[in-house]
Amino acid sequence: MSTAVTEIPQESRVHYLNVSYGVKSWLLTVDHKRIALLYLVSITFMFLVGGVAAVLMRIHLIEPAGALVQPETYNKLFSAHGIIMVFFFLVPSIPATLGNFLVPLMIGAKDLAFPKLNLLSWYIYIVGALFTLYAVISGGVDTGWTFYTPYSSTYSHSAVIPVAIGVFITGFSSILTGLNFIVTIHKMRAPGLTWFRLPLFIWSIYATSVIFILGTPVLAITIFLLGVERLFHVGIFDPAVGGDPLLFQHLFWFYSHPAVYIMILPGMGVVSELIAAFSRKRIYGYTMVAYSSFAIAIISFLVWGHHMFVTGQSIYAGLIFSVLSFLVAIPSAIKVFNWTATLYKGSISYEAPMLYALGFIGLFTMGGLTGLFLAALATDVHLSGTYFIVAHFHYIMVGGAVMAYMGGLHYWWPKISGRMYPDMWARVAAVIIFVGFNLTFFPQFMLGYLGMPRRYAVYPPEFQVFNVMSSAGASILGIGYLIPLVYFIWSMRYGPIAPANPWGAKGLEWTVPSPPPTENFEETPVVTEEAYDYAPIPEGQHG
Amino acid sequence: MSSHVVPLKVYIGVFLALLFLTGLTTWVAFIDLGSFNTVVALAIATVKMLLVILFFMHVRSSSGLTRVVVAAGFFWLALLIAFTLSDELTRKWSPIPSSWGPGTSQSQPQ
Amino acid sequence: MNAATCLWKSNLLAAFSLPIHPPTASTIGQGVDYLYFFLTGITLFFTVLIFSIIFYFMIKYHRRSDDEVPGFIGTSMMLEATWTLIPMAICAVIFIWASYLYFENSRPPTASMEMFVVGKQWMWHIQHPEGPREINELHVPVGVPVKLTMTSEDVIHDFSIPAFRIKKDVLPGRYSSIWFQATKTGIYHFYCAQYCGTDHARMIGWVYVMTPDDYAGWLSGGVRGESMVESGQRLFTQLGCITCHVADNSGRCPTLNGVFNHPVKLQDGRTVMADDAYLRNAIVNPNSMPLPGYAPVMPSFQGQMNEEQLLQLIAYIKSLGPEERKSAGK
Amino acid sequence: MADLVAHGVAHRDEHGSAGAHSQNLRHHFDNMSQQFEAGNLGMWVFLATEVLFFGGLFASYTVYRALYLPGFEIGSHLLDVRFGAANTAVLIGSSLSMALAIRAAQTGRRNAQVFLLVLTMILGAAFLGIKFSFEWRNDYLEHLIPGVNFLYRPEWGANAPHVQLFFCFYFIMTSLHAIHMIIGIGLLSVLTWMAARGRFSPDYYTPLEVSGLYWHFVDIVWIFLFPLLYLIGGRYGIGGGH
Repeated sequence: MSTAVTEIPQESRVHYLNVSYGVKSWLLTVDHKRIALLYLVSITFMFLVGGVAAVLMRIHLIEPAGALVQPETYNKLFSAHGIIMVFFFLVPSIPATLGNFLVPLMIGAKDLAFPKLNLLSWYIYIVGALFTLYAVISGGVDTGWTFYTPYSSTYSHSAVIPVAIGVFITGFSSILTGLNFIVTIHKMRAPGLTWFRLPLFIWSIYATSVIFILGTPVLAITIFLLGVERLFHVGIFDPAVGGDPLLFQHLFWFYSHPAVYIMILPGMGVVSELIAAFSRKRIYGYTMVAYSSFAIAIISFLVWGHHMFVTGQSIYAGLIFSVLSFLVAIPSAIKVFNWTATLYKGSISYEAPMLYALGFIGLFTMGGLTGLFLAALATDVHLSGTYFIVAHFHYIMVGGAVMAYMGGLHYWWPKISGRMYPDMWARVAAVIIFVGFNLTFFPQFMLGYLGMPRRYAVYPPEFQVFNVMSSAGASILGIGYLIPLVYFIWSMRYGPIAPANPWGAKGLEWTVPSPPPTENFEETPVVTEEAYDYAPIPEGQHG
Repeated sequence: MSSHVVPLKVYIGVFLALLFLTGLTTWVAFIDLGSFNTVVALAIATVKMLLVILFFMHVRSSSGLTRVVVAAGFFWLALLIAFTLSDELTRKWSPIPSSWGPGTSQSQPQ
Repeated sequence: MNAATCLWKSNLLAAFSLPIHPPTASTIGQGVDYLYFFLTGITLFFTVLIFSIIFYFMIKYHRRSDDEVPGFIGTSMMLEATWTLIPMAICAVIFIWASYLYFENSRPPTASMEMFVVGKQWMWHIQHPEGPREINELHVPVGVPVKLTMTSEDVIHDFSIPAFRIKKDVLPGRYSSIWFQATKTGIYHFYCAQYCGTDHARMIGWVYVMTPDDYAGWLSGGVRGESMVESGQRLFTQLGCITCHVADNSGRCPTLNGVFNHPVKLQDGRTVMADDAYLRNAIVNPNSMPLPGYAPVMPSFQGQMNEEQLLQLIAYIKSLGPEERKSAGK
Repeated sequence: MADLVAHGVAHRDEHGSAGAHSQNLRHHFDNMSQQFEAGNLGMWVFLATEVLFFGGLFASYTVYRALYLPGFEIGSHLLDVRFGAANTAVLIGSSLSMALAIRAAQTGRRNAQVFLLVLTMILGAAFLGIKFSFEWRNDYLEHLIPGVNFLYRPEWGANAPHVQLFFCFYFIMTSLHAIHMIIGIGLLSVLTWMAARGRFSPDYYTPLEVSGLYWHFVDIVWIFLFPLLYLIGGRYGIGGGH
């Protein structure tokens, strides 16, 4: 792993970016690195679309009576925001971009096991995204991203079917990506790279893939049943003929709760890499952190009922789901403590990725702890369906997953693009995002506790102060996100040339030149060291 | 290549067993066993599934990893069904009214 | 009423320009608040702990030179066990506490006043047992347990009263219920907390908690319609139920006197409680649960009446004591 | 749908451009056994996904069956058990011929491969023929297709909506299964062509093996659908067949 890289000037060297040019060379590529970039561009676009919806919502909510749009439009805005951000940004974000780029590089493989399947996943994603965008443009959908029946199946007058088709199709993109990762991680590791020498990012991607494989098909069939019910009104979820609307919620959350972990687990993996690299230490409790990813992936499937405590679900089922929800908090807590302990006696530097990583730990801690309010039956009754929920899951998904995504993007950007980004701007942006995020979402905890329900286009005036604070924060957050977009694009042309290993980090991906050649490794590396081997590890210790 | 060639008579034997079990499950359905009809039908289906998986799909001679993948699929399916039923089948038990039956005290939290 | 609302609203805005705590006005609310404060304490403690440690380490172990490489630190299993077991213990405490409260709160006291709530896009219909009906308003006496029996005419709604810390989804085709006992007179918001379509955000109203005297005054003051039971009795005659369900059990169908809240033996041997859900099903879907000794002659009344009438009919059946029918309905 | 297309590609990936190479090894694999294991594992993982895909339906079915057993029994007894049993036998036969086709590749007998693959397809088509032209046609004539022409019968009484619910699941499950069969037959026709050109040998038959896994899986789904749809609550007391 510590082999010195011979530095050849980038321009004169053939790498995956300059090996061929033209639209066709990108649209027909089977190189996992190029496919990662295809994803990067597509999900950034979807992020912007979802972000615009969010900004419009926050502007609208400045006034209690609504400042911008009709309730009908507001409902379509939050539905579009949720559907696009969840299914078309957060779920594919880290796995499909960073995961696609890094899994083969980190395990010393030339590509994923099924390169064409990988490209197909992207096309499937694009088809799903186009269906959804079409639906949003052609009138919108107003069911929320949760599609609860019987509203979605019978009462909504919006474009439920096109969106359902879009989500259904995109699901298979996730499944195939997960399948590819699982097979690759099992079968394509370099000689000597045992499971407990793998970077923690790989562990988390593997755990995520398990959820992709086992959760997503249930979402697909649920959406399918919803479509059948809406088209034919045969009564699958219609109480008038014995169907149970809560069954839809069970099936929906069987996927959609683990989906939260699809978003956060890869983020945890990224943060493990960042903390190790910027404190130059092996992650404290490596084994525990690795196992906890698995524990999360498995237990996350057993807690979905906590979304249904006030729906009239059996209180006995509620009890089971509550205790399991507390259980899933434990592995997350273990991770947080281990990351924090890694800093102890480290050599900490504050490059932008590290700022994101530390921000992640703090915000994820808050997001996780506020989750306890919702796992607890009695407090959930008061808080569910309110802005408290909105704040909680944004702390996890934005404060957690997006922070990690941004951190990872900065960390590996030199490897991806071969260029450095302006460090000062990156730090400024990281701080702006952190501040803007807290100002946006912390007031929403207060709103929720005061009782303001979510998905309200208008609201009683006593909630205005917090809403204005939240909207102000959102504008800061919005600007924070635009800054990296600008300097990343700038850096692709004007950024300083990146060395193979700008951070002095460990890991196979840093042993190849930046950007890597198409084949990744000229010859298959042989791994003889543990992961994060910054200081020699005494014999017999794994930690 | 990894898997060895399975003797012809094994395949034929499995095939005949599957046919026999299909006949058996149909025949049993015409006998009144009460709620055991379902149990028997599902037990026979499970045996048939195992025969197909082990012999036709070569899991008998394949790696532990394959077995884990197979088991994971069915285990998660079991989770989905069991946890959904844990709600659907217990939902009707509303809490016993405190007036009902002797010895229940008035529970009125303060 | 509207003036009072406005006055109250402006008062609230003046008193709490930045409210951080919702009013607590029910017996349940107090208990939930204690748990909430405990959880907030835990959250603050750990957030501050993690943030302080991170800041401390960031400063203390700041990288001093570029080639600095810190030494290896082995994992202490004791430490791992500590920060696994302590959160587990805390979670166990919260779980037991929260579940205990939840179970207590899901059990309405027997002596509850029963009121009926029907949600539909996008308003709340409320009917008092004595007759008065309200839209998006709910008048209740202070200090008296009140049970709300709720159903929906269309999609899933959710009846939420933050000041009482209660909330429950209101589903089409079945009954759900919540109960509360208000502790403070005043005016509090209730909301629809389950997204239900275009005007979801306008499906809100006010709970008026009044002294028992004021409540009695309010009851007698308004234009009084029939009581729930009276309406139900009228329906019982109009729909012809009375011709078969004869009080002395001499009709083609079983008497309904005293049937409520008692076990019923079905033809297939099961015994079920004759609760609201059972009665509703028996009216809407009579043949789904045949009774021994009776021919399945009862027609389904699905679509023959709306949810409110169904509630009235059930209220009437519930009022039928084991004694003579004529004493009921009063 | 997409999963099935994807399957085709998943499967093709192992041999994709092999025609152009003198060997069947794709460049990013180290050796044939790694490639075979990857393809095999990929298919198994895909089948685990499929289990959960059908699983959502099985779970919903189980819930409603538990809640509305009488209605489901009525519905089940309207199906003709003879067709169900015959189709089970046909499908088991096709699984056998599929397994034997792979065995023929392992033992290097090309003509046997082609014959057995064609036989597998014929049996698959026979299954679909029985399904569509006898069963579904009868159901249509008897007004049993929800959303198309379903009619409540007076003798069902209050169970009528639940009978409809049963037929919802009957049609969704069997049509999803039928779609998988059709994709499978499409896959087999490609394999037959490849087999006829002598593309498979005792050293290389990965596409056959993984497609076989898929085919057997579809068989297993039916093995469960048969008792779950046709044999609810036993068939006693209603006379044979219909």
